[in-house]
Amino acid sequence: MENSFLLFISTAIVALAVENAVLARGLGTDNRSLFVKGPRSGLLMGGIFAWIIVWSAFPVSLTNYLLKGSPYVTVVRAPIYLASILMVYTLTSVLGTRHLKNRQLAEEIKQALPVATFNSALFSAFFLSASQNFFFSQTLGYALGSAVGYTAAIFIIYYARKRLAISAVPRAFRGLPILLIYLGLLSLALYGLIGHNLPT
Amino acid sequence: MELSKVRRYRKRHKLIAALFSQSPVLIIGLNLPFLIATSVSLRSAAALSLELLVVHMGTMAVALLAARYCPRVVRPVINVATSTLLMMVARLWLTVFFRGVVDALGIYIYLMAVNGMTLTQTNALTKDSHPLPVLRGAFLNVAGFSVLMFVISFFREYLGSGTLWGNPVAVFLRLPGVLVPFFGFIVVGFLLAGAKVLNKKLLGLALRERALREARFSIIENDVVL
Amino acid sequence: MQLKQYPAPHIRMSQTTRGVMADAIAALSFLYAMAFYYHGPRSLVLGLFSVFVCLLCDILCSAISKKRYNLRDFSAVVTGMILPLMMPASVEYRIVAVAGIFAIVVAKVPFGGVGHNVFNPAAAGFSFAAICFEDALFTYPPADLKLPLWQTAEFTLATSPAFVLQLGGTPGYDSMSMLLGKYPGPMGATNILVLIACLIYLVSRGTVRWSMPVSFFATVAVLAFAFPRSAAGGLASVGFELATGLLLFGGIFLLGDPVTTPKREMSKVAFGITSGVMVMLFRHFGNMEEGITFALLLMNAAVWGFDMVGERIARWMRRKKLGTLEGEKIPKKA
Amino acid sequence: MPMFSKGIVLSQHKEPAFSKPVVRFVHPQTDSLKLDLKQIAVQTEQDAIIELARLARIVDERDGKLLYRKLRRSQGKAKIIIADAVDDEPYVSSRIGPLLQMGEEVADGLELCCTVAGCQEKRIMVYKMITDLETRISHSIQKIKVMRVRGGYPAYQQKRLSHLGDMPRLVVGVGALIHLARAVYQQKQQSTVFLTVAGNCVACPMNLEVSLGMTVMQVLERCGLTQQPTRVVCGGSMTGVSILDTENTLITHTTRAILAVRENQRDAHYTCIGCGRCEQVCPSGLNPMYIHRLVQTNYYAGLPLFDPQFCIGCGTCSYICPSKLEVATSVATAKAYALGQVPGGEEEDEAPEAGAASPSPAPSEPEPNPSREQSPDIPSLPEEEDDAQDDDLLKDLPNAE
Repeated sequence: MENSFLLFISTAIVALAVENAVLARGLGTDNRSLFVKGPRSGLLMGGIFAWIIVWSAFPVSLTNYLLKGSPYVTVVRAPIYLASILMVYTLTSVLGTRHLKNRQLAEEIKQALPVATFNSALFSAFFLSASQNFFFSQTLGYALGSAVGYTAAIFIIYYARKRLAISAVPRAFRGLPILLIYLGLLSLALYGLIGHNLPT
Repeated sequence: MELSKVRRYRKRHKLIAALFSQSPVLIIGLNLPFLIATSVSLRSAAALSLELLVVHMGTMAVALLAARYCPRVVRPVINVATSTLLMMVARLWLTVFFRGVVDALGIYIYLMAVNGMTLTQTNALTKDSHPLPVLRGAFLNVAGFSVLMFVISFFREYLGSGTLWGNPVAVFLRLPGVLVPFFGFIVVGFLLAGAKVLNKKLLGLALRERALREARFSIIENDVVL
Repeated sequence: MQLKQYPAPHIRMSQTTRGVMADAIAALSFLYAMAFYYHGPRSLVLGLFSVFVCLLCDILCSAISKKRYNLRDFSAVVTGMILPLMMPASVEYRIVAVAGIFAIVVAKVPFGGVGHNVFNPAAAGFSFAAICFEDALFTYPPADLKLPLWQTAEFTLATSPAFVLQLGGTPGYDSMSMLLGKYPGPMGATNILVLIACLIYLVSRGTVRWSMPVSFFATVAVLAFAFPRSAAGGLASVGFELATGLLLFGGIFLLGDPVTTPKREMSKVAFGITSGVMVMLFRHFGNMEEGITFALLLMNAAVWGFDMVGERIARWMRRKKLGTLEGEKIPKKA
Repeated sequence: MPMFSKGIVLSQHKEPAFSKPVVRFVHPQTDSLKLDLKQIAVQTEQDAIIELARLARIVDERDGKLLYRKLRRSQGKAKIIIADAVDDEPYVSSRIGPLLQMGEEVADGLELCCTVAGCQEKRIMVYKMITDLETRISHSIQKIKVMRVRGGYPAYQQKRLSHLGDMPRLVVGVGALIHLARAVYQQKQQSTVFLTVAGNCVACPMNLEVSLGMTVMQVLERCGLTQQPTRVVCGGSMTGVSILDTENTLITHTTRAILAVRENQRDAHYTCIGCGRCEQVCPSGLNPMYIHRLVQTNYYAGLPLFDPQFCIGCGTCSYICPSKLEVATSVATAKAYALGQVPGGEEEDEAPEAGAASPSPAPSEPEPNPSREQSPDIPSLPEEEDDAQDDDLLKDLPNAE
């Protein structure tokens, strides 16, 4: 039991810091998630991401368990993952937008839901956990860690924009280009910690 | 902003604008993950471009029908399901030609099912959007994406691994660090800056804003509050 | 008489930015003198070449962006002088050129040039070079070995004590040779006494505030005593961690860079402590032999946060002391 | 780590103007203006003194307020009278000079103020950190104890009078005290003001007693110019306003010095390297570097965090800046914006190097009025204000607790 818990924690930390989807792989670098309005919408985005990824981690790990050793795994894996994520997405959109008291929050969720769901960072978490033959606890930990890492990346970008707003960035580099260079230097610094071995 | 200049520009540089300086990949940064992480060899660039061609065109075709006949809630589901199926088909097809590349790309082949370009532009479709211009624009976007992929991949493969399309060539100094994703960030950042400079030089902001209107997006610049 | 309108004050301090940079250049030239004493003229040629590359890149970039380049600010010179000192004396010239180009073109100019760069250019350039040429940058010529100007292939290159520490061993050098820099290591980072003299000089000149290096080195020492990497035990581990690698050099010249460090005193102290922890984390878990530049790059991204937290604390203290003024309004977004 | 700095110790170039005698350079008509005592119909001696101060139009030069208002406010309230001779700005000795040479009149003025306030305690407050004086200041002038304000510039931020506690006190400038004594004992209207003329263009720097309403050019010609100055400063060297039209700028009550300086071209434009010196020397504990950045990048939304409204306009940040940037100007713009005086985002330049694009900081003295046709014998009084506002005595203190 505690063994699986330790696995959960270690995988979560790995997915959060070392293999951060945004910083180490450049996944999820979509301008919609790069430019959040403020801390609140950033938290909302990360929360929706975590909600979707954690709930869809259950059927995904079940699929991994059932498909172990099957020859068609590479063929049927992706559709099943996407189907499970789509299921969670539909349920969430129905629940979140219909049965929520706070209408403003519901509207915001309705806006941010597709952005946070159809996101390469979210999909890559499951493919990576499958390619590394994770167990259930590891898959869950990896999913949760990716969610926290994604939120952390969103906030890093938000504060980087604040910092760059008052420095004399040349006109050509304003906005997205300087942010990408900023992220590039950050992931260069992170690369010094993790080294060459990134699972694909 | 002299309109004559704009017109002359449109006559001459339409292709450049569509493929490089105005392609939404550079203007609003769609499909950045592929440009950043996977643009390390020309073969993978070719593979991903072909896959995006299949996925994007097919999904746009289906999304046009969906936008016409389906309620708004179920459209993302239909689009993503379509793109997934097309991605699987494209993957099976690519494994014939680019076997080693498909293995090397790993998850990115799957991730093409949720690439930002397809999601954004299928969301942007409405009930009364005409099929032909939409499909032409989609094809131009895919072409622009593949052009960028090839440019960056040429640069990185030549500098990083000293090969071109797998064949070793003489290079003055090999920089293995170029193959790491962080350099993809930096190269794409400089390319975006180059595209902005080109637009500014050629005719200022007019075409850029037009492209933004087409992509139904607005670049946010320095609008945060401390 | 023709008069011009000047804003107050009408008297200025005599020290200029050029003086601040010249202090750093003077301190670095001490290290070049030591490198010349140990490794011969090649070290000086490396330094000159790197300075030339950095200056050229800076001037070209400012020419491209149509800005008048101010030859008076020596920041590119300082960057160019720092870069080879972090590398072995046997490093190839083109590696130095790659590091310098990356430092200026990627880490400095896009962010707005001197004074606006978020990341330390020298740290970024060295990190890129370390990723590209790991084996070339972390194998060092034996100490007091005069190197020829051009090819250095036929010399047997040794590993540095930092590598031994990373493997968990104990470096076999006595303390005197460690102090005098008689062991294979980076060109400018081995002779500890000269580095300490440089730190004292810079602090006395006011170019570097004492608070950040002191807190940084203290944190590193405490962590090295608590979690020794070598079997030699706590105190020896403290000595080894402080003396080996780029730690002392980076703590003085990379952490002393005023642009990429916090401004307020308390923020400086907090920044020094945090970067000490980060450096030791990189040394324990990183896969590179020397992780201080990577740790410093990560910390540079956090400087803004440190400054803002310091500002909030300062505002709280100020409000508590002075109260709020009447007629004060919350400004709207401009 | 002290948040509020003790200021910076400037090298005070008070010699040779300080040790020379104070020269009278007065307008013959205005000098002979007498008060007619027939208007005065008061009972007590205190009201007589206040009435004389009102008739003589005496203005306190340290804050530009009418002296009789301060006397009326402090009537029977103040427990101690302080003669303010703190000249902490370099080149300026227009208070300490007259104090040493007209000590009797200063003592008489202090005595009169004590009579009004009904207290016995008297002090004279001078600046300690003046190192280059040839004549040293004794510990008691006319048997009045002299207090030294230590610490660097700006001296009014130092907390050196804490042994007085929050005893209600009246602080009057030396010039106002001298004029009060003259008004009471010689029935003379205030028609002159003490000021220092210095600078590397002035032939013989000295302290002058100049008639109000004279032009700056007259005063400069009185002292003689050795070369053509490039800037003429009306006021102190740290907070003064550099004027353009010396012919039409008149001497006002609060003009403390006139500096004529010639300097070679300003140093090349560096960019801010974020050394943080300005933050270390700011007496209000502000962070001028970030305020400068925000103003230069037109980013006024970030200002509330940095509290620019606490700026006292001392100019130490610009003085210390190694990049020679106009930091104080930016901070003054930010202060004016934070206090809602100017709409933000006036200047549109985005280059942080482009300095001095914003209005000059709020000067310590009122702007010199270029009205030539004003007859020279009527000194221009500060605008009328009602007694209700800022009538607590602790307001005009060196150390406002």
